[in-house]
Formats: sequence, structure tokens, C-alpha cells
Amino acid sequence: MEKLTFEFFGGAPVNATCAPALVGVVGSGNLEVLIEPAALDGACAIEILTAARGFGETWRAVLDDFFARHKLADVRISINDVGATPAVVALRLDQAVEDFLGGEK
Amino acid sequence: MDVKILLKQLFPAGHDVAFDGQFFHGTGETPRGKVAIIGSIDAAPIGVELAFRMADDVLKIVRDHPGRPILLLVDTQGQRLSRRDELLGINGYMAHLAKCLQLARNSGHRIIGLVYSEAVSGGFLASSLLADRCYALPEAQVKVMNLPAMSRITKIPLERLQELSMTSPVFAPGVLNYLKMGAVHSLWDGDLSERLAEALDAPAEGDRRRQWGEEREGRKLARSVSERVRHAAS
Amino acid sequence: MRHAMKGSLMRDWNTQARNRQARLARAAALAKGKVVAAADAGALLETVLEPGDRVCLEGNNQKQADFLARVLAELDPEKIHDLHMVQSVLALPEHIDVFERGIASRLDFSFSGPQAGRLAKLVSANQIGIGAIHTYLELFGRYFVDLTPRVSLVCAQAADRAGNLYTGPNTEDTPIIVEATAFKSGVVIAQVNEIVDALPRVDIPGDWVDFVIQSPKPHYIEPLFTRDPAQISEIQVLMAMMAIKGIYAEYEVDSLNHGIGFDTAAIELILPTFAESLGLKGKICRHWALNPHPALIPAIEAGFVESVHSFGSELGMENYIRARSDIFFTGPDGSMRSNRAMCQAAGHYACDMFIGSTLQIDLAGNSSTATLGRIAGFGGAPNMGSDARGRRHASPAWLKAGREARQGRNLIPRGQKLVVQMVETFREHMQPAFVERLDAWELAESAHMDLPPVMIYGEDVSHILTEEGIANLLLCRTDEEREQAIRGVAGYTPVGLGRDKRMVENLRDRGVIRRPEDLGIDKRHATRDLLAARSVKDLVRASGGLYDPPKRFRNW
Amino acid sequence: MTSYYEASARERLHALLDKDSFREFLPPTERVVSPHLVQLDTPAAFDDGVIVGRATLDGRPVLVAAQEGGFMGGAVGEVHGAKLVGLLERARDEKPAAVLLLVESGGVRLHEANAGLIGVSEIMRAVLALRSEGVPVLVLDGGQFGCFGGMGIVARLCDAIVMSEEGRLGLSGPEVIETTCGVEEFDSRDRALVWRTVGGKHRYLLGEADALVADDIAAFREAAIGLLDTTPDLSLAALAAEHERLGARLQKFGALRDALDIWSALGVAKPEKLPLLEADAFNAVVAGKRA
Repeated sequence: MEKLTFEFFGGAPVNATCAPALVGVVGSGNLEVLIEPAALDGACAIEILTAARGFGETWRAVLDDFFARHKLADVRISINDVGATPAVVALRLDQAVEDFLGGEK
Repeated sequence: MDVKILLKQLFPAGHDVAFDGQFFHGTGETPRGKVAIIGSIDAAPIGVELAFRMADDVLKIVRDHPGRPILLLVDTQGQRLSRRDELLGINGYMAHLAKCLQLARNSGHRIIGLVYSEAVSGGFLASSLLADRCYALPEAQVKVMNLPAMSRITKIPLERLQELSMTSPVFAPGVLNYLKMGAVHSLWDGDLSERLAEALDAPAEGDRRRQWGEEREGRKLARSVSERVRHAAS
Repeated sequence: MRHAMKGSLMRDWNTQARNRQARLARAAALAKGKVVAAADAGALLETVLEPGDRVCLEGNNQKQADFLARVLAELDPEKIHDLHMVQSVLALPEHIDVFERGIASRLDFSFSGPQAGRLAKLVSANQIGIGAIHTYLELFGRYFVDLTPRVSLVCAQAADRAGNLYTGPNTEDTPIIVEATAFKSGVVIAQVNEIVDALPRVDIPGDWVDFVIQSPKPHYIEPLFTRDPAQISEIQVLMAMMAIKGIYAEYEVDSLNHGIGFDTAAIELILPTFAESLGLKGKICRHWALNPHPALIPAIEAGFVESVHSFGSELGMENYIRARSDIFFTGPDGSMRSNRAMCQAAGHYACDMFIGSTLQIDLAGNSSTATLGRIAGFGGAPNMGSDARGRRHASPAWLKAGREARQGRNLIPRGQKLVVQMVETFREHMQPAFVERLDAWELAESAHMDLPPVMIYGEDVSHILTEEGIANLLLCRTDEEREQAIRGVAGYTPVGLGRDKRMVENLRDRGVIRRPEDLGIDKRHATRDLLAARSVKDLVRASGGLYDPPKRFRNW
Repeated sequence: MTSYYEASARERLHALLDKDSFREFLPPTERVVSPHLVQLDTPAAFDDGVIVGRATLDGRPVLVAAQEGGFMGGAVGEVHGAKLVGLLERARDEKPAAVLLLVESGGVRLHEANAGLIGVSEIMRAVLALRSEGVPVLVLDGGQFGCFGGMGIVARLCDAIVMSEEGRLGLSGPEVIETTCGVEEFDSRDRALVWRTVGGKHRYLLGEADALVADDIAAFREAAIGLLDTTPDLSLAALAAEHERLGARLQKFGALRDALDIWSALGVAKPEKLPLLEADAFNAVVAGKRA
């Protein structure tokens, strides 16, 4: 397994009353994404534990785009991954944010 | 240990155990009175018939001999693997045995399990692990699965499993691992009839295996996690 | 001149026919009329075959002459050797055993699927000399030119005593093999599941068949085209939505062929939901060259589909097909008649579009399913997935594709086939679908092939569809544009990350690349709820209980 | 109609319980993960594959647990097992209307096999102790991974089991039997055989399951509500009656080789037609014929 951590700055703080949300399942080709408010001095911190080693650059690119879509601050995102493809990762991240911010599905 | 020798050592004052295939039952004399005995030999696979037969005995004991302690002496290689057993609902037969033992427990019978030879996986679940307390002889073999098979299924290298089993009691075969994790209360040696008497004198105290596992540092989370769920604010 | 005259006068012009008669005469004692007992099958082959013969063993991608394959593989190589096998598919272990045992030494084929690994090993050990790896139509064509079989071993559902064959729904390659053999003085031997007094219908006339043998067990058929809807992912649903809205609707794709993967099964399953909601019923997907995919049932029931002609059948679909004779090609007996050669021709010439998946795509759009250590061959995809240069009839889709490809060039008008490659940017285990260099190159080198085995050439590909977007290669005017259009839908693969972002945005502005949002597709709507059937049982329900899936696809 | 079979454990809870009534104990944010998986370089889940909490069902208080089959087949490890035991013990304190177990499990998690086996044993004891105190435990079984191993025994210790046709209930999985005893004994790829041996319809006909519902979360909900007033009965009379039923089953069906033979013996006219019937039609056909 490999542990990866990323931090993004320059986002807008979310409503502190947002309830933590969990989407996805830790199964083959899938991942779980836990998103919760956290006092991080305006950072959006993303921590990944992945069964697929050596894809740090891919994660970086996927998360850059994710942060460009959702400029979050003071949010912690924790991921347990079992080799999900970037498409699935991006989808779960978007679903997690939607649940977290209470959007309509 | 051969079961006949075992019975002699457990019940020096005598017993009337009768054998029927791999199943046996009867009563043994102890200083605390008669003890009902239910057991199996030759690493019997537990199938629907054997589970039913044991349940039958438990019900008879409850009906005819209120309060008589029950000693389980089950030697098993595990549940019987067959399509027929699944077709007939083997899990239901094992559950029935467990319910009958619960009835006995609720009716004031002490239930003691002693692994004298082998206890594996589903067979263990459906026998000695159902007792108030499970004990074992030091030479007993207790496991879910051997490491090569485990390695095949989990795809974790055998060497890694072997290496980790040196320090962790969590997955590898061995009665000491089960002792450490609290499933086996203690190993019996010396005068077995004395050990039996001590077990009969032990208080009925509910399921304390998590505490033992924690005290012995074999199962460090089970007690605290279950307590947290039990008492979590909501 | 006199010598030549004299030579031609002296030449025996009927050696093949006489040789045929000699073979039949040798075998006569083994047969009762045309019927030979299964126990005598080995003796029959040893009597009929001659060393060096060109032999066609019927092995399709579904139906297998498995009994005759086993008998052939067990012959004595002292007596029968150096056979030249010509067959469309190497599917069974026996297909390779004949080479390992020295019974055969040369091979011309089309597809090797499950035996691809063993085949590669034998090739590198020089135990097989491969003539060429073909596409189906190409190989069938050569049966009539320079690879005509001397002896063909075919299979059928039933025979009568006169040798008439009933091939049932899985007719597949049998007609083309028998025709090529029987009319060039060859010998045709058929294994059949049963010998009956009266056949439901005659698929192969008895006087084209020399011997029939009732096999001890019915021949094997692989349910190759059944895709369990339960395994379709939400990403595949998204891609299916993009395909329908961005390609099917835009081009009014009316006649088409689908690949066999889950991606295209997803398209089939959202026709009655998503395509219906776009008002596309009756406008797209009416005519198909396609095996009877169970996943197509909901679309058929919804009234999308008008006709389906098939290469082969599919296990469990027999009763459904029988009850839907307006849609499928069926005989007077009610059961389907498939025909691989005819359907390949239909798919090539009469379809507006081919859409299917692949393993690897390079920067020029060439795609390949070749992997190192496996010689898998081609099958039919290249015939489906290539522009039909001989096509002359027009259709909206064909004309529009042609216009786009020719826009701004001073060329005479003509149409073009839509050839769509549909892939997720990463396959399982994070294998990228886009690569700088196809593995096919390495395979070609290691197996001493003349060419890297390319399934579909980039010049034939009109669109590449991934979860990131659709690249319309018809609109690309330079190699550089084409490369960036491909990189622009290659997602987070190294090829995708290597894109020129400005140029990709420019291509997007021009509509060469289109993202889901450009197509008005909300990704959040891409859920499995859109599938008209989400399980095999739903397919059975949709069929009104007519579809009877193979056991391995059931969970009831 | 929302498929129970396809839904995740969280989705099942969300759709099954009264709207917005669910409160989770030790939620994922607490990160009570399995330390043993990490040691074996295997990804862990923030809830260790089981969600426990309280909620209301039809306005009545329940404690509820849902196993997630997508994570390690719902298998029981140390944390997973302890969460279930804690919930069952909490029920002894709180006396809810019922405990609901949304089971989906292959049994013991091999990566922590000893902890898992002991955990299952503790769950068994806790279920029996709870029922002895009068709180019913209801099982819902309709997930993709079925309910096998020790959890198969646990399920049958409870007061009632609601299954869909897609649900499976047994002890040893077909793959395990095939691997150990050969394909002749049990062809695990013959899914029709698998389902008629351990699937919901057979379990219902045999009397192992108490309700057979369509693969629809709403149908599971309705069935569970209908069972809320079940009174646990571990009396000698009740167990003697169960004993008689199980004995009769061995007598009548012990020599039969296939579920079709059993269904036929139960008086079902066209047993081979049963697998194709929808839940309602099935229930109508088998009414009065269950063992």
C-alpha cells in the first residue's frame, strides 16, 4: 500500500455545519471517500491510502482538476482506494462533495 | 489424547459413556455430582445429523435432569462440506444446537467445553465455543484454516503470513493463539478431574472472552470497541 | 508451341475428382450409406485424409466440431502428418494439440482467443508455420482462391440418412466451408448431435456432404455474447449516454454493428430509456448486423429494432428469436439461420457504423488487442471496423461522415463509415488504454510477423469515445491535430497528461473534442437506474419469459 | 423500486429506516479501522465493513446493523465483530422494539481469522442472551454476497429471516465446497444449482426463512415492520417443536439430492417453474406447502 497526501489552498470555507459524508466502498476497482469539515487554516487536505503503488502523479492530476471544480477550504478528505480508475475516483469525489454540501441528487 | 484415557482421567469415579459411530454421550461421576457428557471422536466433521443428535441430547438433559452440568468433548475437523448439508440447512442445525445450549444455560445448567484434540472453524463455533467457558488440552489443535490455504485465498505471500504469525495471534493456527485471544479460558494439565471440578465451581458470569483477550494482549480492540458501541451517546 | 499443345492435351484435368473418388472408395467399408459410427471416426479420418492435406476443421467462435477435433488430434502422426489447417477460430485445446502431436504443421486462421498463449509458444518453438492471420471474410475468401480445403470437418445439429444437414440457429461458418470444399472435389465429414428421419429444415444439401457421424455428446457452444447487466458500471452508462447523444443522434445512425463488450451492452440497454427520452425511437438503431445479444431484448421490446441479421446465435435466445420472426432471420421451421460470412459482408457494406472496444490505441488512432506472448488474431472486427470502399448507397450517417472528412478539401463527394472506438482511459489494474506505441509492435518482432497486428487502422477510425469525451477524427486536418484530439480524450493516462492544453481547448471550441457537458449530459444522471435491465433476470422479464439464460448467468 | 441486491449497506439503511432517523455509532469519522489488515498491506475501511446505529422503523425504536459485502465480502474481523456485539449488548440495556441485522457476509475474515471466529462466537452468544431477555432480532438477507460461514449460523439464531430470491443463506460457500470436494459435489459455476440450493426461495420453502420478498428495499421494509411484534421464545416447548421440525426434515428430505426433489415432495406441482416466478406469484403457488 502507499500513502499519499495533498494539500490545496485558496478555496472558500464551507459551512461549518456540513455533516461528514462517506461515499463508495472499499472493494476492487472502487474506493471510499470520507469528507468532513476540519480546521485546517483554509487548506483542503486530501489523504489517500491506496493498494496501487506508483500512481502519485496520476492522483496529483486528478486532484488538481477536482480542486479546480470544487474550491473547498477547511475540509479534510480521506480516501481508502483499491485500484479505482481516475474516472471512478473523480466520480466518487464529486458525489462526496455533493452529499457533503447537501446538494440534490 | 485418546478419548477413553481422557474420560478415565476426567472421571476417576467412573462414567457410562456410550459410543455410536463418531458420536458419544453419557454421564460421568464427579465430587460435585453427575455431569452430562456429549462429544465426538476422530475429528468428526459436523454435519446435519451430528448437530441434530447433540441437540437431542441437550434437550433430554434439560427435560430429564434439571441443572445437570454439560461437558462438551467435541473433536472436529470443522463443518461437514457437502452440497447435501447445505441443501438441508446445516447452519440451521448448528444454530438449533446453540439455542438448545442457551436454553440449558438459561435453565441453570453449567456448560463446559474442552478441546481435547481438534477444533476447526465452523465445527468449533458449533461446539466448544458455545460453552460458558472453553478449555483445552495443551496438545489441542485449534484453527480456522492452515496458512498455505489462507495464503492462496487472500493472495498474501505465505512467507509474510508465517513471519507475522510469529508475533501476532490474530490469524494463525494454534491453541496458544486462542488462549491469548481469550477464546480458550485456560489449558488443562495435571489432574484433569481437579481441573473439571474447578471449572464446575467457576461462577456463571456471561461472556467474558473480550476481557480475557484484552488482559492477555491478544485481542486489544474487541472489548473497547464493543463498549464504545454499547455506550455511545446518540 | 507444339510442346505446350501436346502437354495440355496430355494433361489429366480431373485429378482432384478422381482423388476424391479414391478416398471415398477407401472409406466405403466404414460407412452405412453416409452414416459412420462414432467408434469408427478415427478409422474414417485415417482413411480419408492424406499427408499434406489442407484441412478445414470447423471451429467458430461459438459452435465447435469438438468431437472431430478430438478424433483428429488422436490420429497416428506416422500415418497422418503435415496437414495444413485452415480454420477460422482456434478455441479448443485439440486445435493446438494437432500441431503439438505433429499431425499438422501449417496454419492459416483468423482468431485464436483462448488458445492464444499456447499458439504463441508453439510458434516460437517452430512447431507451427503460420501462413497468415486473417479477418473472417478474408479467410473465407481464400477458401475460394488459394486455400481451398481438401477435407472439411464440420458440425451440425442434425442430419438425415441422405446427409442433409440441419445446422439450427448456430449455422455460422458451415455453409461457406462446405461450399468451398464440396465444389472443388473435396470431402465433407459432419459431426451431428443426432441422426433423424426428417429434419426441421435443410441448411446444407445432402449431396454436398459425404459422411455424417453422430457424436457421443452434443457439440460445444460457447455463450460468447451474453453480458450480465449487473456488471455494467456507472462510467459505462455515462459513455453510453455520450455515444447516443453525441454520435447516434447526430449522425442518425440507422444500421450498425456493436462489439461484444460491456460498453456497447450499456448502449443497448439505455436505448429504451435515454434514447427514448431524446425522441430517437424510429430514427436510430433500426437495422443491425449483430448476434442476438440478450442485452438487446429491451430495445427490441420497446420497438427500436426492425431487423437483426446474425453471425451466429446465442445460447438461451432460441425461443425468443422464434417468437420474434419479424426481427430475426428465421427458417420456415421457426428457428434462426445465422451465417457468419453473409453477416460479415452485411456488416462491412450495409452498416453505417461499427462501435466497439479495444485494449490499446496509439497516437494515430490505430488500435490493437495484441498483447505480448499471445497470438490472438483478428476475428471479424476489422471487417466491421473499416470503411467500405466499395459502398455506393447513401444514408444520412454515411453522407454526414463523408462530408465531415472532406470539408474544405477539393474532393468529389462520397460517404464514409463511422468507426467508433469506445474505451475507458484505464482498463482494470490501471492499465492505460492509450499508449505511445502499441504492444503489437513487440509481438510482431517476437513472432516474426510481417506487420504489427492492428485490429483497426487509425485511418478508418472516425471517433474515439472515452469517459472524458468524444474525439471526432473526421474533423482533424493534420496529424498533429489528430494526435492532440486523441490526447484530449485520453484522460489521466500518460498520453492524456502529455496533451497540449491550449490546442486541446481549441479543438474543443471547434467541436472536434466534446465533453459530456458540451453534449448537455449531466454526469449525475449517469446511474445504473438508466439501464432498462439491471440483471439477467430483468432480461428474462423483458422477454416475457422467452429468454432462457445459461445456468452460469442466473442467480435464481 | 430500489434494488436491495444492488444497494450498498448505507443505501439500504437510508431507504429501509424511517426518513432521517438513523444515527450511527462509531461512524467513519472515528476511523475505527482494522489494524490487522494494514499489517497485511490490505486496504481497510473506515467502518470496518459494518454500520451500526439506532433509528426508528415505522415510528418504533430499533437498533440496526448493516454489513457491507463490497468490503471483503462482509467478512467479520475483530472490529467488525465487536461493533455487532456492542450493538446487541446495547439492546439489552435499551430494549428497543427490535434489532435489525442486514446481513451480507462470507463469514470469518481470513486476514484476522482467529479474531473473526471468536467475534462470530461472541455475536452468537450475544444474540441468544438478548433474545433470552425478550428483544427480537430480525435478519434481512438479500445482498450480493449472501450470508455464509458463521454469519449463516448467527442468522438462524435470530427470531425471523426475511429473504429475497437473490439472497443466499448457508454455511459453506459453493466455491469452498467445490474447491475441497470437487466440481462433481458442487459446481459453483452452475448458478441455477447454487441458488436453488441456498437461495431465498428454497430457504423459505424449507421453513428457514420467514418471508420471501421481491428484491426491493421497500418490500424488505414492509416485511420487517410486519415482524416487529415477534416475541422471542427460547422455551423448552419452542425448542422441542423446532427439534421435531428439524428431525422431520432429515426424515423426509435427508435422502433427496436436489432442491427440486424437495419441492416436489412438498407438493409443488411444477417445481422447475418456481425459480422463474416473481415473489408474489411464488408466494401464491407455495402457500400452504412450506415444510
